[in-house]
Amino acid sequence: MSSQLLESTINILQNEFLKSIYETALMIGISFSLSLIFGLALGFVLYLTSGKTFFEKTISLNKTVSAFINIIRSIPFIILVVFSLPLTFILVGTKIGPIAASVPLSIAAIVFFARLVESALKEVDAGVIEAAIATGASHSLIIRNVLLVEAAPAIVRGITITFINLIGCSAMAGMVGGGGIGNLAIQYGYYRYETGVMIFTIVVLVVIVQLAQLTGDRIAKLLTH
Amino acid sequence: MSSQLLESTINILQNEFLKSIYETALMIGISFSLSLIFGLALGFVLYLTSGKTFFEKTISLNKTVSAFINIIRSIPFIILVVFSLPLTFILVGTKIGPIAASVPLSIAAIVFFARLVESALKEVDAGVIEAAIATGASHSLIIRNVLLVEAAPAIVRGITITFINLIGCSAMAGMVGGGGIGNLAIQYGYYRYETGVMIFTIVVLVVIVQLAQLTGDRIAKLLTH
Amino acid sequence: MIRFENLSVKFSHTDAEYTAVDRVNLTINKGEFFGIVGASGAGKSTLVRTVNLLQKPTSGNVYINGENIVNYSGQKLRNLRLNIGMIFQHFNLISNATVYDNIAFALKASSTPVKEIQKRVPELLELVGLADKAELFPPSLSGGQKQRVAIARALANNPQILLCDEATSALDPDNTKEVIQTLRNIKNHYPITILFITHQMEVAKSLFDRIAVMEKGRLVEVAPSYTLFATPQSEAAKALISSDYKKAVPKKVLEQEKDLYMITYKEEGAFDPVISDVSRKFLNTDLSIIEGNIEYVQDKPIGRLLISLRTRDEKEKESVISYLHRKTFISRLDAE
Amino acid sequence: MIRFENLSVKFSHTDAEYTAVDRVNLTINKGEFFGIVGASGAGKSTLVRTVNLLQKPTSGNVYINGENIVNYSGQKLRNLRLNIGMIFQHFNLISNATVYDNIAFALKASSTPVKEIQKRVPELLELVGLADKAELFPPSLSGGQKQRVAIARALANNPQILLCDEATSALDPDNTKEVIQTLRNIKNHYPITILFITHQMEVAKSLFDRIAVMEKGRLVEVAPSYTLFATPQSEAAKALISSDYKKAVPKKVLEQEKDLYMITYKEEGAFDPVISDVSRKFLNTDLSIIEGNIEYVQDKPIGRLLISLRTRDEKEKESVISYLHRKTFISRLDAE
Amino acid sequence: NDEGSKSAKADTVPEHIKVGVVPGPYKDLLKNHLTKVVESRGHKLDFVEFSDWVQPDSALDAGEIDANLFQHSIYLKAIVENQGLKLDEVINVPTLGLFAFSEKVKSLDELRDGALVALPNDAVNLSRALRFARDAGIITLKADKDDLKASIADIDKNPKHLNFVPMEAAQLPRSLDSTDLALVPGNYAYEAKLPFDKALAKEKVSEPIKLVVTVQSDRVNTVGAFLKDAVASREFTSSVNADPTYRDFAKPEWWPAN
Ligand SMILES: Nc1ncnc2c1ncn2[C@@H]1O[C@H](COP(=O)(O)OP(=O)(O)OP(=O)(O)O)[C@@H](O)[C@H]1O
Ligand SMILES: Nc1ncnc2c1ncn2[C@@H]1O[C@H](COP(=O)(O)OP(=O)(O)OP(=O)(O)O)[C@@H](O)[C@H]1O
Ligand SMILES: [Mg+2]
Ligand SMILES: [Mg+2]
Repeated sequence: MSSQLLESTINILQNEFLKSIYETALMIGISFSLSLIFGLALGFVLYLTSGKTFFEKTISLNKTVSAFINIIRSIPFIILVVFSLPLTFILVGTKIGPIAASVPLSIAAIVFFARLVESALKEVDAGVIEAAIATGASHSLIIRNVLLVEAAPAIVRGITITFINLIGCSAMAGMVGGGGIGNLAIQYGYYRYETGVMIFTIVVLVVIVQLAQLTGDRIAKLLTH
Repeated sequence: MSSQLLESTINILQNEFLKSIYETALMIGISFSLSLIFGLALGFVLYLTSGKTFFEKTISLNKTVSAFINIIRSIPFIILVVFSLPLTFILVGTKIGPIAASVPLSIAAIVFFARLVESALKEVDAGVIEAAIATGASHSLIIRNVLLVEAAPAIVRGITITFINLIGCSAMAGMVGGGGIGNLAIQYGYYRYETGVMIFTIVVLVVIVQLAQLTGDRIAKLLTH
Repeated sequence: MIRFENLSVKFSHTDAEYTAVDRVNLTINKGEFFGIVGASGAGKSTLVRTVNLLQKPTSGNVYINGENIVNYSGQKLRNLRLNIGMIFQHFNLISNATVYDNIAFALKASSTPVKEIQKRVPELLELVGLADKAELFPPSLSGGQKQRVAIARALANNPQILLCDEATSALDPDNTKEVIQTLRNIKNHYPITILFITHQMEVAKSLFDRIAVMEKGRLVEVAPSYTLFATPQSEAAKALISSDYKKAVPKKVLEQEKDLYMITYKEEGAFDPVISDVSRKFLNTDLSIIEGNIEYVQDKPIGRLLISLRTRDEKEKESVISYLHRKTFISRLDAE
Repeated sequence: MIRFENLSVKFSHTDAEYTAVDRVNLTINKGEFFGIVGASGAGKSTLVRTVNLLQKPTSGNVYINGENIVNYSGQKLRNLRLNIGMIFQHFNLISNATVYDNIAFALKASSTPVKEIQKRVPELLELVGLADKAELFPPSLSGGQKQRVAIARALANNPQILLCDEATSALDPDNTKEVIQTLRNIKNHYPITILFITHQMEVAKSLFDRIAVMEKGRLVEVAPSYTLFATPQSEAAKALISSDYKKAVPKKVLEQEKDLYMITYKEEGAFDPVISDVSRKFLNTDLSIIEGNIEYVQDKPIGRLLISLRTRDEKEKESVISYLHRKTFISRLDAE
Repeated sequence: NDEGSKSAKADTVPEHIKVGVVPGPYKDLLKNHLTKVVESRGHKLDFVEFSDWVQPDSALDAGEIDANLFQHSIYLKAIVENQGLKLDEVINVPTLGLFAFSEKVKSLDELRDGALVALPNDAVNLSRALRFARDAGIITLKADKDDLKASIADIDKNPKHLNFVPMEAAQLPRSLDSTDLALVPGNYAYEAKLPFDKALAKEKVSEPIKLVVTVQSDRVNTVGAFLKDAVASREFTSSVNADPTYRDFAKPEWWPAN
């Protein structure tokens, strides 16, 4: 890279990088936390209502929730952004900026993670659940002390996958002025041929993703016995 | 919807819809098949090289593959499209159109599915694997007759998730002139306020996704005993 | 206390239907130690699982304390289950929770205060001899240790009913005895009702008040343990109970001894010195015990001896046999 | 054939280290039926798992046919394992494969031609009495049925060595006998070496040539079965073998009878009509058998009787006892 | 092989002319008004749609399409320079400028201190929007280094401390309730049916920022000449003039008055 290009790269990064990091942190922070909470909850709803083990006569609820999730997952993210604008406005009072971008990101991440949670729960040994049910434990206790515990490693792997997916999706937050590192890479790297900026931001993304993966793997391993 | 709008919708759909369906089928067909084959293979590589159960001294291979996957997953899809252009040209002789779009789609889907496969394999009961190893079976037999069989329901759920993700990603194929239904929704629905077209295409997407989900769920259930 | 009324459980496969439990009628009394035995696949586990409705019956009813429970659900079912401990054939421990937490789980299920859980879990661990394994996870436990955790979990809430599905199959005789002793002690404290499936006849003998024998889903015999072991009626019971002496006694011995008789003591005569008496009364006939077993079931002796009559006077033999007839059940063993 | 040399296996937890197998030295001969018994958690499973290297030893060596296998890997290890069948304590069946496929798997492992697999699997199913369950999946099987599938799988390749970890724990006595008979038949056909962990002393008696007793990771006793059952040396062996007569015989009886003696027949005198003889020689003393067991281990009788000496002449008693001393091992039972 | 096919094509005007477009008014312009002209001359227009601003040029350079219409002169020059592509414009067409819309204020003077101003985030429109803002007198830019590359960082004076938020251009009309002012590229305003007469300011569309029909440099005389001729034809211009859709489009200098 010539020294002029290098200078331009450094210049852009000085102006934009910290802000981008902050924006990404904000967007991911919000949507990741929300997806953990609601995705987990929705995943449990899908699982608990799917058979006769926990609730009877909830197949229709299950089908409704599942269809709802599928509808959201069917919508291309860019259109999801538009569809969620009214909701975004109601929730955060604005349709632009990283916080506004967090709304569609959260929605997409929630339904995505919900499916991974559902899948993880379905892998829990039926005998163990049966034994828990036989103690007369309440559903909530079984959820907390059996399902969550047994599915924990798979759920953690799902969290890692969701996080990494979110990092990818958040690159599209630029649409609504959300900014962020992914957007930096696209705007400067892709549209403006600032290869230096692009490489730098991608390296940053790779580091973040790699760290997330390592942390996720380690936690999953710790939780497996 | 006024009759004029309806007419415009019908008009656009008549011109574009079949072509879009064909493009989507082409893109998804290619990238979905490739992701199944290579994602499965890569997922197995990740799993088999991760511990001491199958291969010893492969931790470094594991780390390399894992890092490679993470790098790809770190790159925003839009940039991945650009990065993969040279490869696309080598592979399919063109940088535009649905077949060209299939290259980055395949890459993204392969690494995504690989992680889901890895996660599914990690849930297989250690005792069952041990029993298979104790018979002196070759790795390939254990892979085909034990790991694949035991992880099958989780892998099928992963396939469903990958397919649905691909449908979502394929909406971005418009970037390289790939077209497709998702792009139709974006171009007409998003950029051109053709609400009728948007709703119609989204309904089509929802139907496809819902069918995929139902099929996936049914197969997963059939494979679970 | 527990009453099965015309209970059937059927499983359907593709098109075929399999009847695992077939019109069972049975009443188990409060405070009874009730055993269920039967060949592998006879339907024992399936029957027992209907008591806490882990298995919904296809038809028939299950009454507990007079109430038909087959349609219980929700909180009502949970309350029922809180009073029923169950030890599973496959342990079914939470593999990602410690031994401690596995046991604590049952206590949490019954909303036991935390303080009390902290007191009770160590007690239970002590009871099953796993005090030093509290912090281990199930995959690091040996088979028997897992089973003992399952036992501790089932006992945690002082259940009124305890369902044991081969609860001691993975335990060595010493540990088995301890568990049985523990169950006996519990029974002495309060009238727990125990339904116990086992293949270990030792366990059956020393534990049960009554025993049901199952075969192909049917209840073929129900009797007090003593009666069952002393005089099994059904083929299934005989197959389970009589250790097959013809196989146990070496061929050589069987061929060598010409006059082999199987004698079974009658309850009243069990303590009489039968062999001493015979030996003195009939001086030309020696009685040698070839094989046998005398033990106590429900505090009453059951004896079964294979004896060889070595006589130097064929006529006397008749008298010996008729003498023995008065004191015992006796039958000639065909050398075959 | 199989030789453990100073073999230790340690597990580490957080910071603590647990020695599951502690410097074991043991040689098992070709064609031997070798039993391993011991309390729950003694290290039996861990020891046996080193034979096919499912468990890598921490130190020490395992020789099979003279070759140290602890560093085997790759194809060499796989070839070794093809010749070793193993029945797991927890069955470990492929839950999403049919019974048929579970067994076929082992045959595929040894590259058996498809035609032969199609012939052999039904044979094996027949052998374990599951011909009608071929198309079922393991979760639909009863406990004992699962175990029988595991047995069939382990036998599929006619292994030279068979490792059985409580291979009959889930089986009823009848089925257990059949399995044992099957193993015996196999042994008659070719010199299979069997390492068998069990808690069922019945099984131990009828199956093993020699038995090793483990306690806390150590090998505390190794002896031919007969010797071990007749004269157990270690505390661990005694605890496992002697059924606890003090508990088995009701208190009432123990209190009633003043002079209780335990006699154990010596092998040589086993077929003598001891009780007949005594009764005739000493007319003032009646011998009544209170409890006991006479059975055959390795085709040799082992007898243990608890007798009550009811004497009308205190002096004669001395003589009776000394007479019995010559014919048997005798010891007075303290009423305590 | 690549070279070969190029030169083969260079000689003739293909029967099917593949034109790269981005869906919107300019595609419609060609489709609704040029198609007839081209067909009357024995050829056909095939549209290849792109959804971004980079691929159409690289596809054209690679000879995968025969022409494109989506960019203005300045952008094309920059691309040619940056990427070393061999492309040339042949003629420009009626083009929409940027418009300043607001739901909060009636004129630019009313903008409060620190007001939120949304701009398109793609490089082309962003720099244009900044120049538009400069020309409207709400900011000044640093000594113009590169017209196409002006970015937020190049703002020199910003007396009202306006807070500039770049975002997806299509999103601008949809987010008017969240901004004080939006500088909306005309085609997006057009699609959103924003009333042009309510705009607070209107970009003066100078000649270099009118969209140009672009072809490969070595085909300027074949395909290029053919398309230039078709666009410049009376049939085309009068057909466009008759369509009210194009009333608010800035016509090129060569455009006939009626
Ligand atoms: N992976 C492990 N980590 C830690 N401790 C272990 C592990 N595996 C086994 N142990 C411990 O080693 C000891 C021996 O276990 P092992 O399974 O060999 O016992 P066993 O003799 O087979 O007992 P059982 O008859 O109950 O099956 C046990 O105390 C067990 O807790
Ligand atoms: N879910 C099921 N689907 C089909 N058949 C089943 C199912 N569960 C049990 N069975 C069949 O029902 C029969 C009885 O099973 P059950 O588990 O009650 O036997 P069991 O008496 O407990 O045997 P064991 O002593 O071997 O555990 C078996 O033949 C089994 O194959
Ligand atoms: Mg059972
Ligand atoms: Mg064990």
